[in-house]
Formats: sequence, C-alpha cells, structure tokens
Amino acid sequence: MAQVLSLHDAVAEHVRDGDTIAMEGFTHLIPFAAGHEIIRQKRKRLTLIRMTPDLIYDQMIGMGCAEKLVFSWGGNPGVGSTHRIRDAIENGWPNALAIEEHSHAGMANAYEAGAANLPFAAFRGYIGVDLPKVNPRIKSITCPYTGEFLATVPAIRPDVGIVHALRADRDGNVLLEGITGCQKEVVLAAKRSIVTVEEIVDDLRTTSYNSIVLPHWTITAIACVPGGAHPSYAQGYYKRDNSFYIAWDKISRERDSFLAWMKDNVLDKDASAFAVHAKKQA
Amino acid sequence: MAQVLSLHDAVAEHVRDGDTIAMEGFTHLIPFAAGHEIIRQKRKRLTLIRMTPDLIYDQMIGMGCAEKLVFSWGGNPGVGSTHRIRDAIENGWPNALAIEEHSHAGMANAYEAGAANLPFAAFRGYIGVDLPKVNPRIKSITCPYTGEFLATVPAIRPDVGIVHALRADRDGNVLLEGITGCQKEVVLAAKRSIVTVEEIVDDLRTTSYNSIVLPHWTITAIACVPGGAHPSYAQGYYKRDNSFYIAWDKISRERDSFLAWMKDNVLDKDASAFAVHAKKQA
Amino acid sequence: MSASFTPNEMMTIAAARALKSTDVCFVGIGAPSAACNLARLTHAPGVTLIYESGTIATKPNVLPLSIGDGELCETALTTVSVPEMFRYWLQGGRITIGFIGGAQIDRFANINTTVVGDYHKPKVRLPGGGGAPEIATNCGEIFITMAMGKRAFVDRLPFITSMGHGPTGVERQKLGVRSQGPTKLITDLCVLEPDAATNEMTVVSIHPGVTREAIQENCGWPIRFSAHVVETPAPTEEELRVLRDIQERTRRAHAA
Amino acid sequence: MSASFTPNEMMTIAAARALKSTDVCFVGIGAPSAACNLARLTHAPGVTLIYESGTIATKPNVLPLSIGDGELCETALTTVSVPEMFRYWLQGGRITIGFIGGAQIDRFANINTTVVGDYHKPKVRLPGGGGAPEIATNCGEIFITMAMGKRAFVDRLPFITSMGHGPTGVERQKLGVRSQGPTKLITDLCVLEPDAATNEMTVVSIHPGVTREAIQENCGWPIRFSAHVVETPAPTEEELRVLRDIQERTRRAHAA
Repeated sequence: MAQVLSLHDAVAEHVRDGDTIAMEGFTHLIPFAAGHEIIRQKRKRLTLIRMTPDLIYDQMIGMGCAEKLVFSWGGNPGVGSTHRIRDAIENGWPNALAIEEHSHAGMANAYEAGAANLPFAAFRGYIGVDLPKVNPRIKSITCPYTGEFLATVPAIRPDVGIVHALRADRDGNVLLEGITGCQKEVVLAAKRSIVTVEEIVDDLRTTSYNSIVLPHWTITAIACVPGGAHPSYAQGYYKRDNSFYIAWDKISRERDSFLAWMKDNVLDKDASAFAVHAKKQA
Repeated sequence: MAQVLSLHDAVAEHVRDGDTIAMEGFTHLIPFAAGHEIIRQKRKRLTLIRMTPDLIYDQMIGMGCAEKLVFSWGGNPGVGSTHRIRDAIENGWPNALAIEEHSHAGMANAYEAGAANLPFAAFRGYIGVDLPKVNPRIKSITCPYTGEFLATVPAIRPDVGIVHALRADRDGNVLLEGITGCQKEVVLAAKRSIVTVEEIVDDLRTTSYNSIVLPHWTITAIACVPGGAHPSYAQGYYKRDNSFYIAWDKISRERDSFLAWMKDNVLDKDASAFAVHAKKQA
Repeated sequence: MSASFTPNEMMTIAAARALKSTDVCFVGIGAPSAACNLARLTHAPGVTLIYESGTIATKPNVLPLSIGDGELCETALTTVSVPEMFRYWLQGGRITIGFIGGAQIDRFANINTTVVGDYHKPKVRLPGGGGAPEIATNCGEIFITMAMGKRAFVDRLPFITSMGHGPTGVERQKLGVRSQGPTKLITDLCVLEPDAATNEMTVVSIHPGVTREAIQENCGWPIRFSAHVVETPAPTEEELRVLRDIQERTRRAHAA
Repeated sequence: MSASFTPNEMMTIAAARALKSTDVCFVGIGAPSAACNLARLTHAPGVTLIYESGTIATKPNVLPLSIGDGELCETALTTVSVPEMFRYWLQGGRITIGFIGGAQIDRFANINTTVVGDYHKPKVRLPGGGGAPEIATNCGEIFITMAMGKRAFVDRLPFITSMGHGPTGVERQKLGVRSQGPTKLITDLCVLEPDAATNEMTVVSIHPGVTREAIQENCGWPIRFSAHVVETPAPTEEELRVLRDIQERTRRAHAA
C-alpha cells in the first residue's frame, strides 16, 4: 500500500527522533538523498544500522543525527577512514556515539532473519575472534541434532528501512537490479519503509521472471528522487562517482570543512539537487 | 567442475544403490528423464527426497527403486492420488516403503539449511498439529534472545541432488528461470549433483544481472536431454502436458497397466525418447 | 437473477465474495484457486494472489491444474524460490488471507489432509499437509472452502494436519498464535463463521434453496446455526458468466 | 627479466602467482583484488573471483575502488544478494581460497582490523571486520597479502578480528575448524608459510634484492626463516606489463 510522497513528506511523516533506522545499499543504490533529507529535518538520537556506514552515515553522524551506530565495516571504501564517524567515536564530536559491532555475516544473517520474521539467526561465525567479547548480543546455540555450537545474532527489525531503487511502477511496485545487498531484506524486516527511486514509470521493465521486485504492499512510502543515490550509483542510470569518494577524504577530515560542505550541499539545498546526477546512461 | 556426460553415464557413475537422492522441481523442470534412467539402471534401496513426490516418484517407487520416501505433499496435482506410492505405503507393493513426512515449510527450510551448510533450520511451524508426534526428526529450540520456541528440522544433505534446468554454457554454468522451487538449494546441499538441460549453448543468454545461475564448480555432471522434463515443463521451451497428468491416473491405478506403460515407455526406451517433447516454443 | 447454478458454483462464488481488492492472498489449489481468480476478475481486481510455487501477484488467464503451472509464472509480478516464499513471504507475515481446502474438517475448523485410520497403518493415505500447517498459523486469517458431506465434516479428526482453532477451540490462543485462524468456512450449502465465545464454526448464511436439514445431514456433528442466519445472495449473472468462462477456458487448455 | 619493479609490484605479482585456474576465490578489496585480477589476466584465466557484494565469477576490466563497483556486477556470471553470498556461498563451503589483507598481523597470522588500544577507548579506530571473521574459517584456505612494517607485523595483537592459526597456533584445530587457515602470507619483502609443526608463519621465499635483516627490521617479532628459503623469481615483463596496464586503466577510470 505504498504512498507516493515527496521525499520531504516521506521523511517528515515516517522518520521520528529516537527511531532505529536501517539505510542499506551495498556500494550500489545508497540512499544519499534520504540521508540528506533526514539531516535537513534535524532528526536526533537515531540508532543507525548499516553494514558499511560509509559517507552517508559519516554525514549523518557528523551532523548529530545519531546516538548509536550498528555496523560491520566502517570506512570510505578504497580510500580510508570515515573521519566524522571516528571523530564521534574517539572524541564525542558532535556528540557521543555508542557502537554495536558485528561482522558482515552477522549482519547479513540478522537482516535475513528479520525479513523472515524470525527472532534470531544461527550461523557458522565468530570462531576464535574477539568481537563476541565486546558485543554481548552475539550469543550461541546448540544444534538439536548434531550438538554443534553455532553463533547467533538477534534479528534486525528496524522502525524504518530506507533504500534507493531503480524504478517504481504506478501501482508502487519497485524494481531492484544489480548489486542488491540487503535491500530487499531491510524493507521486509522494517516496520515502515521508504524507497526512493530514479523514476516512476508505466511499465516496470523487468527482464526476467525472477526479477527482484518489492510489491507495493511491502512499502510504506515511495519518493521519486532522480540521482538520489549519488555519489553511489544506480545500475543502468549513472556510475559511481569514485572521484567524489576520494574527494570526501579531504572534505571530511576537518570539522570546519565538513560543516561548510554540508551547509552548501545539504542544508541550503533540497532533494532536487540530486537531479543533476541522474543523467541516464545510453 | 561439471563434467558433460550422457545421462546414462551420469547416472551410472554418480547414483548408487542405497543413496539418498533429492530430485527437485516444483511442478516446473521436474527431472523425469533422469528418473527413467535410474529405473532402467535398476537402482535399489534409495531414499528418495522430494517436496511433491508426484508422477516421477510414483514411477520410481512403483518400479521398486526406493525403500524410503521423504516428502511433504504426495499426490497428482489437481488430479488425485499417486496410486503407486499409496500401493507401496498401504500394501507394500512392490516393496515396503518407509516414509518421513514434513510440511512444505519444513522441507524448504531444510533444503535452505543444507545449501547454507547449517546442520538445522529453525522456523515458525508445526504449531498445534500432529505431524511432530509421528516424525521424531521435528524438534524445537529456544530463541536465546526472546525465549520463544521455534520448530526445527535437520538440514537435508543428500548424496545426490538431481534437477533439470533450461540450458548450460560450454563451461558448464547452468541457467534456471521461472518457477525455480528448491532447485538451486538441492544442488548446493548435495554431495554430488546431476543437472539435465534442454540444450548446451555458447551463450547462456541470461537476461538479468541477477539471473539464477549455478556456476560450473557447483555441479558434478551435466547431461543434455532435450525434453527431459516432460510431462513437466521447461519455461520458454515447452508447456506442461496437463493431459498426461490426467491420463496417468488411469495408467497408474492398476499394477498391470502401470507395468505395461513402464515397459513400453521407459524400460524399452532411452533418454533420446524425450526429444519429441522438446520442440521450442516460438 | 434466477439463472440456475450448481451447489459447487454457489460455493465458489460465495468464497470469491469473501476477498477484497486490498487482500494479499495465499492460494491453495482447486476450489480456493477458482474462488480467488473469480474475485480478481469481478469485484476485487486489485487482490494479490500468491501461490506457494513462488509466484507473486499472478493473474492467470486459465486456472492452473497444478500449483506451479507456467501460466502462474508468466502472469506474475515476479517469481521467487520456494524457500524464500515460505520464509520471507508466508512466515514473514506478509499474507493477509490464507485460502485453503482440505479432505476432512471438524467443528473448530481443524483440517486433516494426511491420513484416515492409524498413521502407521493407514486406511487411506491422503496427500499430506503441503503448505497448510504453516499457512494456518502465519496468515492474518484463514478462509476455508470445502463441499459438505459426512465423510468430510467429521466429529473427530483422525489427524490434525493444520490447526484451526484447536481441538477444543481454545488451543490457538493458548499456544500464543496471534493470527486469527479460520474466520470463514464456505461450503456448497452454507457459510460458517466461528462463534465469538467458543470458536465453533457456526452457520451464518444458507445458500438459496438449501434447508437446515440438508446441512445437518451432511455434517458429522450437531451443527450450530447463528441466531441471525441470512440467505446467501444467489449468484449474479455476471458472477456465473465469469466463472463459467474461466472454467471453460481452463478445460480447453488442460485438454490440449 | 631485469626490468625494475617496486616492492609493492613484487608483492602483488607474488600473490597472484599463488592462485590457480581452478580456484574459487573470495576477494578482499585493495591488494588482494589487484593480485587476483592479475592472476586472472595472466596464468590463471579460469580462476573464479567472488566479491562479498554478491558478484560471482566477475572479470573486471578495471580494479574496483569499492567492493561493489558496477564494473564487478556488469562483468559477473551472476550477482546474488549479500545474505545469500554469506550463507550459500561462503558458509556453504564453496570457496577454495579467501584472499584478504589487514591492518595488523601476528606470527600465527591472526589479523586485527578493528582497533588499536582499548576497544572501548580506542587509540585508533580501524574499519572493523567486514567479511573477514567468517572468511577466515569458512574458506578452504586463506592467503593474506600485506606490506611489512613494525606497526603492521606486531608481537601481540590488541584485538583479534579474524583468526589465523589462533593466539598460540593451535586454537584453530582445538576449536574444531576444519579449513586450513592461512597457508600463505605474501608481503612486499618475502613470502611466509606456516611451519608444519608450530603453524608459526615462516619465511620461505625472499624477494630479489631483499636482505634477511630488512625483513627482521620490518617485523615486530623475531621472525623465523625456513631451512630451505629460496629467492622469489623476479616479476616477468609480462606480469609487470599486465599489472601496470590494469592499474593505469584503473587510475584513469576512478579519476573520471
């Protein structure tokens, strides 16, 4: 029963202070426009969940939206650190940030369990490593058949799941394609979901009987934001802006340059600013 | 590292008396040619696993290949009973048949766990029903976070997994499309796997980045058997022969008519007999 | 609206009427499938039909003989694997209505499709549960459609394949199951709903021309009638036309 | 073969040589990714490269900056979801080689990429484990590639992010892990393999022009040399040409 809203209204209506929010997209289709909108609407005390809290959470955490981060790999991929996240963890700027740390396998299984309406996931993981010593949510269970020990993680069931997708049809059915990460899982696991898309079309243009489609009745709100994944990418629409990821290292290294960039590119803009990145590839 | 073999050689080499075998295909892509070859090669004492042991297992069980059946729904879909399976269970003809019975959810989860190399699966199932009273392999587990009870089933890890697929490329990569049931899972869960295909081609002709492909290094043997799913169907190649499913009710009702049909259509034939059904749809 | 119709047609049409355009319905094969598609082709064009073969939002032009006919896949929004269907979609709590049939049913809408006689020495071996055990507890509510008869509507089930309201009507809640369970049982003679106090399935609507005696004669327990029984509206000409059309298309397709 | 080359080039080339055409390799980003693609473009054209983003049998024309660049998907045999990647493919036991890097390593090839200093009051917060904790135990064997240096090759890790052979070299077996763990550690100065008796990583091959003293100076523990140390063959002209070509293509693509 997806409602088509402006991104402003989707965030205003469905993202609340103190919510637990998962914004997914594994390199591909990261919902940057939604992140910027949450920053503009000054949401606070969020628990932010994401396997790879790269630039999008660096920006949100640097702007003070979050009190807790749940993650499995935090960095600017191929470039270096996420300086704002480090500044929050190491120095409490702009506010203290609690962390809950997992492995990729742990989080992927936790999303999968959430989508499957299970309370936990069991998997072959965390063997001989220190993370379970610092994360009490990692437990274990005994197989009732073989007696083996398996690691467990609680299912992720966020208040809001936010993803970017390629396109929606007029009924609100949404197509994902390419590297889809945990995006289907996060929408199915969440109590409410917001999906930004490159375009809303008459025909979804699936190419396979098995195309990855989220039916309209799994989605709370859809917002059409062309270019909304930049500097991430949308397969078949525009490429990853690797040069921006490299440039971010310098922008984000100091608090002043970060804040200046955020003012110019986020606070003083709206979602339409992403349209310039949306040029469809041939 | 799939080897391309004749169906005769694939079965001769990889299916042994006493093996546990899962032949999957949910209505679509049922590996009938492989079933007929196993009958011709007179394999005995097999444990046969299949969610819906319809005509293919009716034939194999009626010909005395099996000593045990693991299943979740046994019938001729939309038509009626599988008379040979009933005759084996109720009257021990041609030999006694032990059964291990699950629900679809139980078996789907067990295949999924097998593909994921887990020893068991936990799921929300079997609540308030009698099946756990007659199947001791259904157990339960307590969630380490919520204290909820969940049903469990042991993972399915067959000696041999057998499926039919649309096509393979020259490297041995295999494409599935349409209703894919548990076919990917059974190949990944099995110690050895045999995949029959409609054709072997230079270009797999996937239509999506996310097409369902089994890489060659997941498959033991590939046999090209055009029409090999008949009277089941192969999406884009030929339709389900619903009239044969209806006709089977009469053929299989009596032992004599069944044996006569098997002699004419299976024992006196070879895999090339399926080619007549392989006419590709426009 | 005096067109003649069979009890079976009345059953299918009454069942179809139970569905709304906003429902997401997990469809069993046979009578449920006919009813669900009739609903889609008449008053509930938006209804989402899901078959356990993995086909989501399918719109078949002919009724499938099996739960996995190609027609279901070709007309679906998308098709997922069977493990995903049972994990993400059914267990995931995405289904509002599970629409099933059965071989035997009791007064609390528990169903047997497994065995008549002793499980280990069966008198009649039935097909088994398939998807039903988990459909029964993981869907928002359950609609059941079955033709009445003393061998089908029995006082005591030899085997509970899928739970309705439990052997005494209270077990569903006792076991902590939060879904509603069977809220409608649509037969060829009448429609039943659970009594608000006891959960016993109670006749709330009688099909045109059917007597209370006929209903009791076809039921293995002393059947209860609601204080406010109504007459089921007879099939409209359009309902009959659409149902007969799809059944005729289906007959021709399956004979081919 | 007297072409000049950098220590980093030697490391990547030595790492590439460890892969065979029949390997199914889970590829970490950075140095492993360069080595794996160099192998594919030279002596191991059949090698299957898998990235944790879900891309299976990918053949990128430029090296990805991130583990999920579009190039990886566009050139892959197929792309699966991340939960499926970790469940069916990594945990499923389908991967013969896990090829990873790290920030810090000890003599038993345990790796830290989580934190320097106390976990709760970090001196330096590193990116975390990502896929490594489960890659380390679920792949048939592990190749590691890291440049040497005293801050990277440390006597005692502040945090074990992924297990090599365990803190004293025996924990992997004690914990019942049946995969082999780190069988090769390829650095910019030499190649190490676990000692057959103790599992301590031991120098088995020294890169051309590198001294034992230089290796020891760049290692935080008293490093052991095998009784049969050989000299790593220098990069061939073809290896250098192919490596430099792909790096140049990559540089141009990422600057665009």
